[in-house]
Parts: sequence; structure tokens; C-alpha cells
Amino acid sequence: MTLWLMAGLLFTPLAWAVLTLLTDFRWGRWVTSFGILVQVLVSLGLWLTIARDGGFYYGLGGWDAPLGIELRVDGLAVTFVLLTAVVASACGWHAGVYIDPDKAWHRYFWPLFWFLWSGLNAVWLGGDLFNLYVGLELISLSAVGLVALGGKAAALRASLRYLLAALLGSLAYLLGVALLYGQFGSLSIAGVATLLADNPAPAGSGLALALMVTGLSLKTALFPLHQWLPPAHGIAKSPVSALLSALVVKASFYIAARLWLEFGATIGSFAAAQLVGLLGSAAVVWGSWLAFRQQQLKQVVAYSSVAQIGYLFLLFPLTYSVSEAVSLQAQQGITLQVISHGLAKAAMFLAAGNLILSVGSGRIEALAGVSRFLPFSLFSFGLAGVSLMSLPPTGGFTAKWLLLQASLGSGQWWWVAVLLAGGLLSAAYVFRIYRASFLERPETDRFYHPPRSLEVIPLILALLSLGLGLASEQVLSVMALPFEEAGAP
Amino acid sequence: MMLSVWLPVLALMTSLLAAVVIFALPEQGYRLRTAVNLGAALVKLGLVVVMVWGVFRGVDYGVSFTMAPGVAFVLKADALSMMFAGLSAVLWLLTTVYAVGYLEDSPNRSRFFGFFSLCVASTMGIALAGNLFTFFLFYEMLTLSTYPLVVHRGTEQALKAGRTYLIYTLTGGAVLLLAIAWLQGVAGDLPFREGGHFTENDPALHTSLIGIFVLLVAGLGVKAAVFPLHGWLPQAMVAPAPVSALLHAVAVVKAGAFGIVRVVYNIYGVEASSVLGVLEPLAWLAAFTILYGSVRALWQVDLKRLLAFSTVSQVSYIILGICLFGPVGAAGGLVHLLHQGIMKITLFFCAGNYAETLGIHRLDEMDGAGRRMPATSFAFTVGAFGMIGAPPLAGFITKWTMGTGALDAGMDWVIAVLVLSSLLNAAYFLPILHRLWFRDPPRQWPHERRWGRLETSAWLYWPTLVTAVVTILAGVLASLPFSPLSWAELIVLREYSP
Amino acid sequence: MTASLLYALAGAVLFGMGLYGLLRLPHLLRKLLAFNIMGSGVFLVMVGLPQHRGGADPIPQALVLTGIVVAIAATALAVVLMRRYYHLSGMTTLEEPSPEQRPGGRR
Amino acid sequence: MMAGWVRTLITTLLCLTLSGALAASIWAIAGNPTPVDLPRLLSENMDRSGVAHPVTAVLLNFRSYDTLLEIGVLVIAGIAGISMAKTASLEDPELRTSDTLLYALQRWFVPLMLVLAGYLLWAGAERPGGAFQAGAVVAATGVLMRLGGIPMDFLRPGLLLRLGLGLGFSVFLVVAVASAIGGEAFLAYPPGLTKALIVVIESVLTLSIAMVLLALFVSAPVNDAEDPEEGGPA
Repeated sequence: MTLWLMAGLLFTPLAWAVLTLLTDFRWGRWVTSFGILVQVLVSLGLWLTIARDGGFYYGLGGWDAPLGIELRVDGLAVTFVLLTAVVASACGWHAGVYIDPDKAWHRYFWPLFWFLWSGLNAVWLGGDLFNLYVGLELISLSAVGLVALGGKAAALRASLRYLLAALLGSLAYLLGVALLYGQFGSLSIAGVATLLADNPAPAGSGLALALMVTGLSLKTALFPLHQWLPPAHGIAKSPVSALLSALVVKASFYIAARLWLEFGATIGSFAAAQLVGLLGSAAVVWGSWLAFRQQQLKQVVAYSSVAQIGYLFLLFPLTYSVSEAVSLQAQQGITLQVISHGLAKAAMFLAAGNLILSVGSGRIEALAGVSRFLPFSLFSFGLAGVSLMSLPPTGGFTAKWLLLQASLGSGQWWWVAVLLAGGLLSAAYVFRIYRASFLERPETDRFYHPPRSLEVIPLILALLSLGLGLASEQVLSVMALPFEEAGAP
Repeated sequence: MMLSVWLPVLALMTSLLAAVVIFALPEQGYRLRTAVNLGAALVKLGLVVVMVWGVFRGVDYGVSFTMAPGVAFVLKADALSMMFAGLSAVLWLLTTVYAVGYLEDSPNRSRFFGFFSLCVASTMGIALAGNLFTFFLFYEMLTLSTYPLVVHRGTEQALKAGRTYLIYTLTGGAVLLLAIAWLQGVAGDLPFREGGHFTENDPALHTSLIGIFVLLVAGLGVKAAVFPLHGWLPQAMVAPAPVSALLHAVAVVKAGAFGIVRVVYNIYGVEASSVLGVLEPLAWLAAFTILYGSVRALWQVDLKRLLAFSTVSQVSYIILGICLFGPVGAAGGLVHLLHQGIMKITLFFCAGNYAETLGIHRLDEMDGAGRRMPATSFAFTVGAFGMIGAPPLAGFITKWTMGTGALDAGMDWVIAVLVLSSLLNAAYFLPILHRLWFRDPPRQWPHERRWGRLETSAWLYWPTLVTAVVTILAGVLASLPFSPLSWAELIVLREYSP
Repeated sequence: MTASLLYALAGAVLFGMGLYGLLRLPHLLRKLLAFNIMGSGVFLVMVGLPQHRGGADPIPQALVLTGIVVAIAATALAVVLMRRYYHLSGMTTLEEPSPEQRPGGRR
Repeated sequence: MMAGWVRTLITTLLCLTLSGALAASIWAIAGNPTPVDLPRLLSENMDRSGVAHPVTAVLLNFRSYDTLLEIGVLVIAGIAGISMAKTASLEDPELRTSDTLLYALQRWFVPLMLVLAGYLLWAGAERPGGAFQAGAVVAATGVLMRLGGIPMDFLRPGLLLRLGLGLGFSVFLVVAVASAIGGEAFLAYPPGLTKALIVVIESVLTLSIAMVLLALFVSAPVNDAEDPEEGGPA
């Protein structure tokens, strides 16, 4: 059974990619609909399996680590697999309606979409340092391809910048992998962690971790390495922006977090952890401020991603040399933040796409009076905004609550200021958009009304991010399941 | 028993569902929307009445589940919850009727009534919250659902007021969140409990408890419009009259005051608070706010702004009342939660009636309005005298009980504050009454509309009269069971002898 | 000091050189070449470091092969993007022609 | 904005520091033995891998998932490349050269290069070589032919090209899943068939790799009609 679930996750997206490569956009839509169904079922199945039986390691090709590639299938991984299934389905469904099927080059949307999805699954489940590198590249290249698809000069500039940043990040990561392999002779994360436990902090490994984390931070757009993100996320088509902001940046963060949690205690240092936390805080403040200053709707959302990503990096200081309980709180908080930001940001980008489609301009002022005619998309945008502001009862709030607890519990009270200020700053840019939409203009319906299915999708995502706050205990309980060490299938 | 679990949830859900349904209704669905609105308000009133009866007999209504690691979502009905829930259920019904008439042909009614219902759902949640975490949840929901109401008109001025409102309340919310998180770190997840949690009085915790208390009051004080955190309230007056009525009489300011009551009574406990020495400064702050609000009201020329400053002053009576260490004074403060609600909503309804019917907004336009609109002016007079504290109206009951309580507690200076405040109230209300009844009406009103037989639309007319009558009844019948005063005494009894 | 270690150290130098080029050279093709130099540096470290001790190690060799293919794919994609970018905008750098994309900029 | 030379100086210092730190780390790491001896583990398992050459064994057996994804990356690059191709580009007469020398050279070189590619492919089992090298040579042949002005219709973005792009990848994928149906884990080749399967995979991969590289080369700059930006004038 597990075997089939793994096949479903890792290989069928690749199959959909090849199939959709052969078809045109309309047929690709049918293949994708079927593929989405399969993926959602498989992800749910694996999630349920893990929720019941606990996590396990899976050696691909029958070869266990360190010789073969090992997958780590645990609660956290399947939680993200499920998140990916939800968000990517929504984006795929939205794209199927949103994207113009008559442009010849749009047929390439689906294969890139499926390659992206399979790369994401590979990263969530990956337990091998080098395999993660390949997975990351799969994600980056397909993401760049999606941004550039059919774009003009500005889009190409954005995607080139994105590509170069992503490549630089990957190389830094790969260099770290090379150093670690030179040191330990193993590529398995779990294997290296075990070796580290026996032989703490050997010379030279600090740089390896630093390189890997820096490279991954660049790919995650941590301040001040964030400049590539807003142009790329802002200019891509909305379903693509949603995928990029909700999932793609999380993949590199996920690897960085895994590495930190496995290796940080032995090769990390307090100063490094604080530095990363500080950069994260700067990202929260600076990203929010820039988001507030933007004139284009999607740029606001893109800069908001920079700010929201900042929170994630509080994981580093809040898990370094703190008690087990505080560390767990921080990890749960960050996990929730990843999930709720994923859902909310996807909802926001999709809703923003609908709004732009409807008012015919990407500028914020153009929204005046739209609240009368497009309540659904605006409502979804608003709900998602509530989650970004981390107000209750959304998932963003529960995440912030846990992080507050962790900061106070670890005695690192200075992060409290960041968490609270970040909430207020995000309120500033979110309400700026509400404000624009509440302005009254002469009562003329000059808006294009997009199909209902386009409006329903962001609403579902926004409601999910809302519901996450109420059900976070259930979600987190799967994530924190005890890991079954000897559990090969 | 299942019912005891589901009643609070149902009470919450009626308005939440109403909100969802209204959002989904088309703008033109006038009748259906009104039916949903009134139906939900009536159902909710029924549920609350059942729960009031149950709480009186000592039934425990409650439901809880773990929301995030370490914190629970708790709904619980105790005597204090029911006081606030009852207030909001009654006034919601009246305000809904009023708002239907008031917004008869203005745009965006779906949006308005949707958020209106959300706002009431949040108020219900605040009333029924069983711990600070749940309280905070609805407290922030209230902020969000009132913003669209404040900016409803969509004018520059409304949007500016909305921004001020948000800056104040969201910052207040952040401070409150910090306080709650800190408290959780110090003492864990504390349910609201009669008598409070810190009776053992551990000296090691003193400093942090005082710090937390200050933050809690600062966070809640924003909504309760305690000086110097009151700046948003007069600005928010640009909202439509029913919104002002709801913001001032029921939802927002009361949520803040109610939160402070919860903190003092059900988290810290009166005794622990007074041992910590936090009640006395709070009492001084409240007293100052009472006088400050009244003084500012003297200089207002806009009727709604005057009422807003009057609210700033009146809400602090509640806070002053609970800071009086003793059951009688506390009852005085608590009963004002209801009395101020009824009186202030009457006054705002009247202000709305004048604005809708005659186009009157400023005080100097009110000359002789009593002859054109006798019923409204009668209601206004009742409300004004209530505020001043003239017997036998509701306001008198409050002031009398509080005064007695202050003497009991040995805080004689409070009497001086009460007297001075009453004089100030008289100083700004009596000139208006004089204008209403004894000046000659102008030849032409600023913007007059006619509605057949009644002096104004029936939707506006009856709610105003009903609240005026309730103001009288609450004073005259104060000693009957289930009157606001008896209910407040029941709460105090349970608090002081848990 | 063995030859393999020398490779690894040369890799370190190449990585630094490539990084400088990627950061400081404005022309896109130069950036891309710099990226490839960095990549070569990484591959040298990857192969050189383990082989310094135990002789030939096929695993890093295989990894580097995979890495090279990925680098070629990325380079090819970048070149295609650059060609199209050049065709559309006539530019060979990432500088922005007008303030349209800047924060707060007007269109 | 910082003056240009300040930024240059800072960048230079940064890169020098990084290289220095890297060299120091490498030096430090090189002094210690590795706790895991992967090459030994590898040679112990070589006879189960089905090929004689350890690098090929790692690529196509022990770490075949890496290789699968790597081909995926290549296909992505190909897709992104042809998504920008101008449909009519092959008919563009300007792009054709009619150099007689080149033409003559081609007649000698193309068959030779194809043979070389075949050899590289075959040799992959015992010595350095394999699908990628072979594919690169085939692609180079294609580039030569293209420069020589030979029209290669299959390179026009159409079904044939897309089939070619996806072929190697699909076969690899099918083997992966089929091996699982056979009862073992993914990419675990059934014993006995390992060698044959690897050769099949290598051959189709060679074809696909060549197609991808060639397509990327041929992808002429532009399709002239663009997508309007979101919210821009349609």
C-alpha cells in the first residue's frame, strides 16, 4: 500500500508532466483534472497512513542509505505534501479557467506545472542531501519557466533575475553538500546527524552549514537577499504567483529548517542563530514597509511574502539551546505559519488575479468601488489578509501565538516586538487595499465579471486558512507524531 | 446534557449564520434580508432568555476544545456573560429594526447587514468566552467586523475615521495579545473563574502580575475609551447612526469595559487585585476619564460628537464601579453596563431620527425640534435625564448604588466625582433640552422628509420609544428580580462569595 | 598535499572568482559564465575532497555528472531567456530601463 | 547608492574571504578520515548492480532517482526553450548557410560522430561514458547539420519534437513504475534484466538528451505575439 502511495506522490506527477507535454492546453486541462484528483487522494492517503502508523524511512530502489537515496516520510513531510496537494490543485484548477487556451505556448503550462509539483513532493520527502539539490533545481527551473511563459521584456528580466538568484543559491547549497560529503562520506541527512552526535562539531563543518543555509535563504528570499522575489512573483500570472509564493519558497526554507534542526544543535552557534533571526525580523519590517508603498496590487502581495517569510526564520534562534518544550512550540508555530501563509497567500494571489481581471488594471486605485460588484474575490482577499495580519481565529494567529509563547518561554523576549509589530504593519498594507475598495465612486458597473469558479477557488483557500486556526491542534498532532526509527516498509 | 453544550454555540451561530446568508443574498433582496435579520435577532433573543433562566437556576452552559497546543477555545455562560449577552441580544433586535429603516435606500446594504451580524456575533462571543484566549479571539473579530461599518459611507472622512479606529484598536489588540501570552507563560491557560485565580498571592509573581495587569488594561482600555486612549471614538461618529449606537451602547466600548471586569473579577480576583495595589490607580484613571469626557462634551457643537464624549465619560463609571472594593459599589458599576447601554442607544436613535427626518446634525439646529418631533424629543429627554442621574431613571440607580458603595469602601472622594460629573452632565444636556422644547422652530428645517402619520419612519420611531420606556422601567422596577440591578447583585454575590 | 587536494583548493578559488563575476559583472552572458565557473569550482571541491584520502571515489563522480547535466540545463535555459530578452528589449543587462518597477514608481 | 568602487571593493573582499574560508575548511576537513567508507560499500554491492562501471552503477541503479529527476530538469529546460521558439524559424532562409566546405565536411563528420555516439553509449557499461556523453555528441552532430543548412523538420515545435523530448524520460519512468509492479521497490530492476534495461534506458535517454540540447540550440529568439500582462492593455 505504502509503495503505491509513494509511487503516486513521486512518479505520477512526472507521468502527468509527460502526458501533458504531448497534448494541447485543453486536453492538458483534462489530464490535469484527473491528475489532481489522483494526487489529492494519494496525498490524503499517505497523510492518513502516517497519522495512523507514524513515520518511516524509505530506501528508493531497494538501496538504503548511505548507498541509495533515502526518503524520510514523517508527519511534517506528509503535512506539507498535503498542503501542496491542496494549494497546487487550487492553482491548477484556477489556471485551467484563467489562462487563455488559444495561445500556443500555453500548452507548456501544464508540463511545467507538473514538474514543479513533483519537485515539491521530492523535496518534502527527501532525506538525501544531493537528491534535495536535484529536487530544488527541478522546482527552480520549472518555476522560472512558468514565470517566463509568454512574457514580455519585464517578465523575462524578472525570470532571469530569479533564475540567477536561484542558481547561485543552489550552488552555495551544493558546495555545502560537497564539504559535508568530504567530511562524513555520507549524503543521508539522518546519517550525518547520527555521526555528528558521536563526534560533535568537527572542524570545517560550520562553513558547510553556513553555506547551505545562506544558499537556501537566498532561494527563500530572506532579507537582504530578497530583491529577486517581488518582480518575479508580481509579474507572473496569478496562478503561477500563487504557486511560487505559497509553495516554492517554502521548499528551500523547509530544507534549511530540516538541516538546522538536525545539525544546528551541534554545529550551529548562538550568534549565527540570532543573526538569522535578526535578518528575519528585518525582513518583516522592511518587507511590510515596501508592501505598504507599492502602487500595484500584486506587488503588495509579493512584498508581503518577503515580510511573511521573515517570520519563518525566527525558527533558528527559537530552537537553538532552548528547552525541548520551547523548541517544539517554535517548530509548531513555524509549521503553522508555513501552512497558513501558503493557504492565505495562494488565496490572495488568486483573488488579486480575479480583481485585476475584473477592473482591468493592476493598480490599487483602480479598485475604487469594486466592493459593490465583486464581493467574493474581495472577501477572499480580505479573509486571507486577516490570516496575514495574524488576527484570530486564523492559522496565522495560532502560529503567532505559539511563537509568542516560544519567545517568552526562551527568554528571547525581543522577538515579541517583531511579532507584534509585524502584525500591525501587515494590517497597514492589507487595509490600504480594503480602503481603496471601499471608496465610493459613481455607481456604474464598469467591471468585468469573471466566472464563478474563479471566485470560488480563492474563497475555499481563504476559508481553509481560517479553519486552520480552529483545527491547528489536529494538524499539529500529526506533525509531531513520534518517529519510528527502524521503520522500513 | 446536550442542550447545555449547544445553547451557547447556537447563540453564537445564529448571528454568524445570519451574516453568511446575508452576504450571499443579492443586494435587491430587501424583504428576505430583513426577514433573516429580524428572524435571527428574535431567535437569539429567545436563546438568551432560556440561558438567563438556566444560569439563574445554576445550570452550567459550556463547551470547550483544544485549539492550539496549550490553549483551549472555551464558551461558557455565567451570570456576567448573560448580562452582556442579554444586553446585546435585546439591543441587536432594536438596532436591526432601526437600521432597516435608517438605511432604507442607501447602497451596499448586503455588506452593511452582513458585517452588522458579524459584529453582533463577535459581541456574543465576547460575552460567552470562557477564557482570555477565546475572549481575545472575538475581541479582534469585533475590530475587524466594525471597520467596514465605520467606513460604510465610503467618504474620505469616513475612511480617515476608519484608519484612526484601526490604528487604535489594532495596537490595543497587539498589547492585549502580549499581555495574554505573557500571562499564559506565567500561569498557564486560565479559565474565567468567580473569585479569580491569584488568591494565594505568591510574592514572586507580583512584578510580572502587575506588569501584565497594566498591559491588559491598556489593551482593553482602547476599546473602553479610557483616557488617553479614547481618541478614536469621537472620530468614528461619521458612521451611520445605528452603527454609532451599536458601537457606543453595546459592542465596542462595552467589550473593553467587559474585558476589564473579566480581568479584575475572573482572572485576578478582586482581593488579589487590591493586594497588588492596581485597583486604586485604575479608579483614579476612571474618575479622571469621567470628568474629562464630560468637560470635553461641554464644548461640542455636533450632537453625535457630544454623545461620543459623553460615552467616554459614562463607560468609565463601569470601571470605577468595579474598582470600588466592595459588593455594593461593584453592583453599581456592573449595572451601569446595562443602563448606559439602554440610555445611550436611546440618545443615538434620537440623534439619528433628527438627522434622517429633519437633517439636523448640530446643536444650534435643534431649536424647537420638540414641536415637530415630540415622541423623539420625549425619548431624548428621558435619555438625557437618565444620563444626568435624575430619579427615578436608570442612571440614578447607578449613581446611587455606586455612591453607597463608595461610602462602604471608604473611598469618599468618589462621591465628589459622581456629583461633579452629574453637574457637568446637566450642564451639557439641559441647554439641549431647552433648545428642544422652549425655542421657536426655524421656518425651514435643513433637510426635511415626511412619512405620513408618524413624525418619522415607523422603523425609526418604535425602537426609540421602546428604549426610552425601558430606561424608565429599569429605574422604576430596579428592585424586581431579573431587573438589571438584581442581576448585577447576583453577579456580585457569586464573585464575592464564590 | 595531494593532487586531489589541490583540485579542491583550486575549486575554492574558482568559487570565489565566479561569485565575484556573478555579483559584479553587468552583462548577462558574463554572469552566466561566472555561474559556470562557480559550478566548476563546486564540482572540483566535490570530487577532489573525498579523493584526497581514498583514491577514486565513484559516488562524487556520479554526483558531479548529474550536477553538470543540471548546470547545462540551467545554462541552456538562461541562454534562451537571454536571447529572447535581448530580442524584446535590446538589453544585455538586468538594469531597469525606466522607474516603472521601482517601489512607489509610477507607470 | 554606494559608489561603484566601494561596492567593487566590498564584493572583492567578500569573495576573497569566502575563498579563504573555503580553503581553510577544505584543509581542515582533508586532515580527518571520513567515518563512512562509501566506496567500499559500493564495491561490495557492485555485482548486484548489473553494470561493470561504478559511476554508471551509481547513476542508473543506486541513485537512479537522481538521474530521473536530472533528466526531468533537462526536459524542463527544453520545454521552456521551445515555449519561446518561433514557429516559422526553420523556414527562415536567412538562417541557412550554403557553404560548400561545410557541406562537404558534414558528409564525412556526421556518420563518424554518430558512430562515436553509439560507442560512447555502449562503453558506458564498462568505462567512463554513457547516455549523456552520447547525447551531447548526437546533439553536436545536429548542430553541425543545422549550420550546414539541412532542414530538420522534426525540430519544429510540434508533436514529434515533444515526443522526442519526453521519450527518454517516459521510458525511464515506465521502468521505474514497472519495477515496482514486479514486486520490488521503485527503480529496483528485476535481477537478470538489469543490464538489458539499463541499456534500453541509456539508448532512449541519448535520443532525448540530444533532442533537448538541439531544440535549445534551434529555439530561435521569439514568437512575435506576446501575452498581454495581467491588467495591461489587451
